[in-house]
Amino acid sequence: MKYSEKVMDHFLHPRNVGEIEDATARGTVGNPTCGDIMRIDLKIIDGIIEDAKFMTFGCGSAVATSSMATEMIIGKSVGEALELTNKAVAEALDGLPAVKMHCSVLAEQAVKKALLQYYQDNDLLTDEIREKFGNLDDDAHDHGIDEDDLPGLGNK
Amino acid sequence: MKYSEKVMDHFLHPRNVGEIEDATARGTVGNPTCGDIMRIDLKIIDGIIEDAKFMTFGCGSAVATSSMATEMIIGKSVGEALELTNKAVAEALDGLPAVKMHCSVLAEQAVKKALLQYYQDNDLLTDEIREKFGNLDDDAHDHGIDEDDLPGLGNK
Amino acid sequence: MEKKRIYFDHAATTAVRPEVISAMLPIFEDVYGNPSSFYNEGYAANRYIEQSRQTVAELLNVSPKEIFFTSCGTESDNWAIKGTAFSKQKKGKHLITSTIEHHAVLHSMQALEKLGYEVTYLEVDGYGLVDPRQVEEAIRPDTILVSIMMANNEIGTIQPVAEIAEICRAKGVLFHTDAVQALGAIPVSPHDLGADLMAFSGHKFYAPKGVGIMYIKRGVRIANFMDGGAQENRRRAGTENTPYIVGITKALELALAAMPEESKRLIALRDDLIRQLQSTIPYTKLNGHPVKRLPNNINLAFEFIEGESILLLLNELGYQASSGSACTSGSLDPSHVLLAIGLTHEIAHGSLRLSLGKENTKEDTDKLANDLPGIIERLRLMSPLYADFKRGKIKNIIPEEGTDILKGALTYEV
Amino acid sequence: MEKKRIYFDHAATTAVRPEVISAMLPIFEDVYGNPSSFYNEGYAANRYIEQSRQTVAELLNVSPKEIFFTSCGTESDNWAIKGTAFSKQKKGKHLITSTIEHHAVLHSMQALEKLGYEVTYLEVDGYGLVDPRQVEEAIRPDTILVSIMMANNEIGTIQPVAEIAEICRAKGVLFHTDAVQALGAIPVSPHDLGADLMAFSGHKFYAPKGVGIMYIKRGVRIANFMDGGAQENRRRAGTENTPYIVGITKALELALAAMPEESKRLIALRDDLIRQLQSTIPYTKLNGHPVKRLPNNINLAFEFIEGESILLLLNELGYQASSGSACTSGSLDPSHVLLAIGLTHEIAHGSLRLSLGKENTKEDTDKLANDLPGIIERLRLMSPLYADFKRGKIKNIIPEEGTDILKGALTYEV
Ligand SMILES: Cc1ncc(COP(=O)(O)O)c(C=O)c1O
Ligand SMILES: Cc1ncc(COP(=O)(O)O)c(C=O)c1O
Repeated sequence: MKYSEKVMDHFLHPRNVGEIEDATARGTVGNPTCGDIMRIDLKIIDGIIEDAKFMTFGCGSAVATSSMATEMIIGKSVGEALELTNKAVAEALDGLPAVKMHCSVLAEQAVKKALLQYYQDNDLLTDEIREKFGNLDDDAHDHGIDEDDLPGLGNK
Repeated sequence: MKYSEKVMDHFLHPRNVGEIEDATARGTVGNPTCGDIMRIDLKIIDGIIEDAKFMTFGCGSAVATSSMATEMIIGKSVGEALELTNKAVAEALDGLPAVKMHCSVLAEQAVKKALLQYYQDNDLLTDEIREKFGNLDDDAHDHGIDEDDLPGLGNK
Repeated sequence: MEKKRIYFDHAATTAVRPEVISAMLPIFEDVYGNPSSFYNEGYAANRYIEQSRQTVAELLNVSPKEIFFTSCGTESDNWAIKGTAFSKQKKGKHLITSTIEHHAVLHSMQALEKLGYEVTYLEVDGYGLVDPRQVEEAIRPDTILVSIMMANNEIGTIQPVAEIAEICRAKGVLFHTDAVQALGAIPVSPHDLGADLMAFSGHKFYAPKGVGIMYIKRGVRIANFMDGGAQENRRRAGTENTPYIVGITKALELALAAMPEESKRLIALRDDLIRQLQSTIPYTKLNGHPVKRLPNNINLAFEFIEGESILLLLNELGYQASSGSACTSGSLDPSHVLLAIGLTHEIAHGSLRLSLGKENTKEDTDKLANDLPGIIERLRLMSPLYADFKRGKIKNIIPEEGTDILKGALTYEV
Repeated sequence: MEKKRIYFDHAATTAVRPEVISAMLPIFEDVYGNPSSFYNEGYAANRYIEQSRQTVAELLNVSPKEIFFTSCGTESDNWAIKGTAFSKQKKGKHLITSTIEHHAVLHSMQALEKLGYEVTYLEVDGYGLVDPRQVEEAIRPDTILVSIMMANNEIGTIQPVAEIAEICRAKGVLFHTDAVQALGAIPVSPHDLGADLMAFSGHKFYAPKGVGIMYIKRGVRIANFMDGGAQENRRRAGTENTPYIVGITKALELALAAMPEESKRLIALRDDLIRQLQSTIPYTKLNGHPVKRLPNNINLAFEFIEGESILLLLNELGYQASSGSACTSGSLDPSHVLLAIGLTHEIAHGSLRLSLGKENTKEDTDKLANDLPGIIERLRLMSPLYADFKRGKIKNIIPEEGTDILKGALTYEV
């Protein structure tokens, strides 16, 4: 399995690694059992994401998607960030292998989870906005791919 | 499958091919259904095999064993010829592949069948001698080999 | 004894093309990584495999997802048959095939019979043709698979597989065709054909022995045959044989590019040689169909003599060929295919298969046309059957002028 | 980026030795005849195959009649298991294996379960060892096969197979052992071992991928797996892959000749590298047995990080290795072997296998010992688990000073 150059670039030189000491909001998703956990810290000032940092336990694309996701939301308004989709993250990375699409889902969800905290803390959650968060607590690991499309690794 | 040089020599240059016009005795064994028929003609004078000729429909070793068998009995007395064994024929040819041993059995039986005619025609069949002919009419095609030892030809 | 050797056994196997060896060599030397891995060497191997799959798919006009690399034609046949049997047993345990299939099919069927499956073996006509109507009649509610080969390896007869596939589709039964002899020789288009499963083998078209291809139509789900690792999209386990996969692909590319011209050339050579031999050698029968026939296949029965002897004498003169006489295999029965088209044992024993290939020329076939009559004559003069025939003690089965079909032939009484 | 690349993935596959390529090349070029035929070219092919069989038999100290060439280790395992199952079903339908077998064994067993067979999967201890007494207890009157691997491919643990074979013999049950990782690495003697069936694969000892060997003890009769032609003494069909048969034989000769010295050398390298890494990288566990271990196998779990990331960073520095993290395979589960020895999912995900081979030197392992701590540190500094651990929010599972066994380890609560 081979990653795009963009993925490798973001894996080897991840942008915005770390934690934000005085983060406005934090979103942690994933599960160590599944082999990936992503945590995204946001520094939000006046509804604008001034800074974002991530920490990731996971594979190459987990790191790359979290790195890309932080890049994509820094400087955006929370409303704009809420529109971030996993597809957009994957596309920004010039695509991901089918079996790795779930990583982009995780990245989207980590961002959303942090945003959810911000919306809740600031009492901004309208019904309309609540919908945009979808069901964050559902299995973030529904790989959502056609079994038929799975190349696989043999354990040898 | 490969034959010994002796087998190939007797196949390519068979000794004593043909029929004897005024044969004293003739033995035909085998079955076209099985893919081999051997016929051996003997010219016997005063109990001595003055001449022997064969005709064979069959594989390389069928030809070689009949050729060798005629060679081995020419000049011998009928009593001596009666002692001819398939093993002796095979050994004289430096061996046969396991799946081809039945050809040597056929050669022995063709000789015996001709001799049987001679003994019968000349009223020489004692009980002791009758035994030497064994059961000539039994399936001359009992290959008598361990299935385990059969290399085989795929039809491709 | 350094004569030029002439190879007429292409239906058995072919020599690996130099271009194929050249394509494989660098892979042996450099692309040794595990294709399923996380390092450059593994990616490289994987890329070679997926590019090969893509190329094969394009050549066969199918999707790469329908192409699986196997270890040989035999494996592909086993997979198609046993994989279907094991996955569809809830629907039923009845399979249909013909009496002239390759042993890879027939013995797979027999293995299933031992496990409680039931198999109908359809008979063929004198040319070796399966009648599609008989397929239709044989299909039952519990039938799970029909397996009829595309072209026969011994007599070259090409079956009406598209018609049979159509019937199977209408009845909702999976259709497998052993196309090992067809690929590279005649046009093969899985989608046009409408087959669900197809078996191919590399060494019939100048790839190495030990690599095959399996076509499985998208959506068709059969049990795996080679269980283990997740290779080949989880459907065929075993570490990938990258060099051979590259090799079979290269060989297929070259074979299909050459086919339009080459098949015309071979058909001309074939028909010319058949005509020459039938006109110079009396009591000779052409086995198989005169027209619905692989371009490279000649199969002749010469009355009164036995096949192995012909092969040995041919070998002495530098020819390589094969025969349907199988006395050597420990069984007394000659080829099941020759018996199935109605030959008696003794005639079947006297058969010779000449299968032509890319390096054969008119010079080769003319040389054989010149040499073979003497070989046949020599063996006939040694044959007690021929002596009895000459003496009028038995009747011939094949007419003196030759024939391409025999019906109700009698067996000699000796 | 033209660094020297260092290959540490020999347990996955090895590069074909130049001597093996040289032995195979002339066969590709010249020995193309059908080994089952009646002409010189075919005899030649057949002679190569039978000489290879003879050589392999001598090297393993068995009879040539006990040696069969197959298309890979996976095929040999499938044959042993399914062949036994299908031929012994009158006796029973119960098989015994362990939870740490290769998928070639496990998935064959699962395929049988779908067909109504019953399989007992024996658990292993923290080192990956099967307890022979548990084998004995698991055998029932309807047990037809016990299959326990000789050495594990992931953690290198060497099983007490002779003892297990002895128990099986006493109970009249066939014993198969997957010796794919063992052959060429540790002494393998089928007769001393008392196994009935053994599977081997060429590409683990510098032969090509796509050729294997099956040992079947004289007198042991199991159903064929690859049904078809009469090749391999009628027990394994498919046109013989002469070049690879010659290749695997040459490779085995060379591997066994080198083994006494080479295994000492590798054990020294292995233990030195393990010691170095465990002393420089905290929270590191050695997976597998410290002593009952393949000479070339190192398997380490690094807490708080994930395996694929380690591989990718290693690849950047020119190393090739593998991991027990299988998130990539579409399943969320890490290696079944690592879970079977009691690792939690998160620890198993952080494992790295380094498998050494003939071209590795002390320089290579020292270079890695120098590079790896930085890689692990870099990933830990990116890991939210490590951050939480540092902050005291979660406890470590592996002790700081490292360990080779873990029992009842807890899973983090995040
Ligand atoms: C223990 C074990 N068994 C079986 C196999 C399968 O061998 P192959 O890849 O030749 O099919 C392997 C290697 O992949 C292995 O390590
Ligand atoms: C029609 C047919 N099917 C199957 C096979 C088996 O192919 P392989 O030898 O590659 O296993 C052959 C050739 O041997 C064949 O001619």
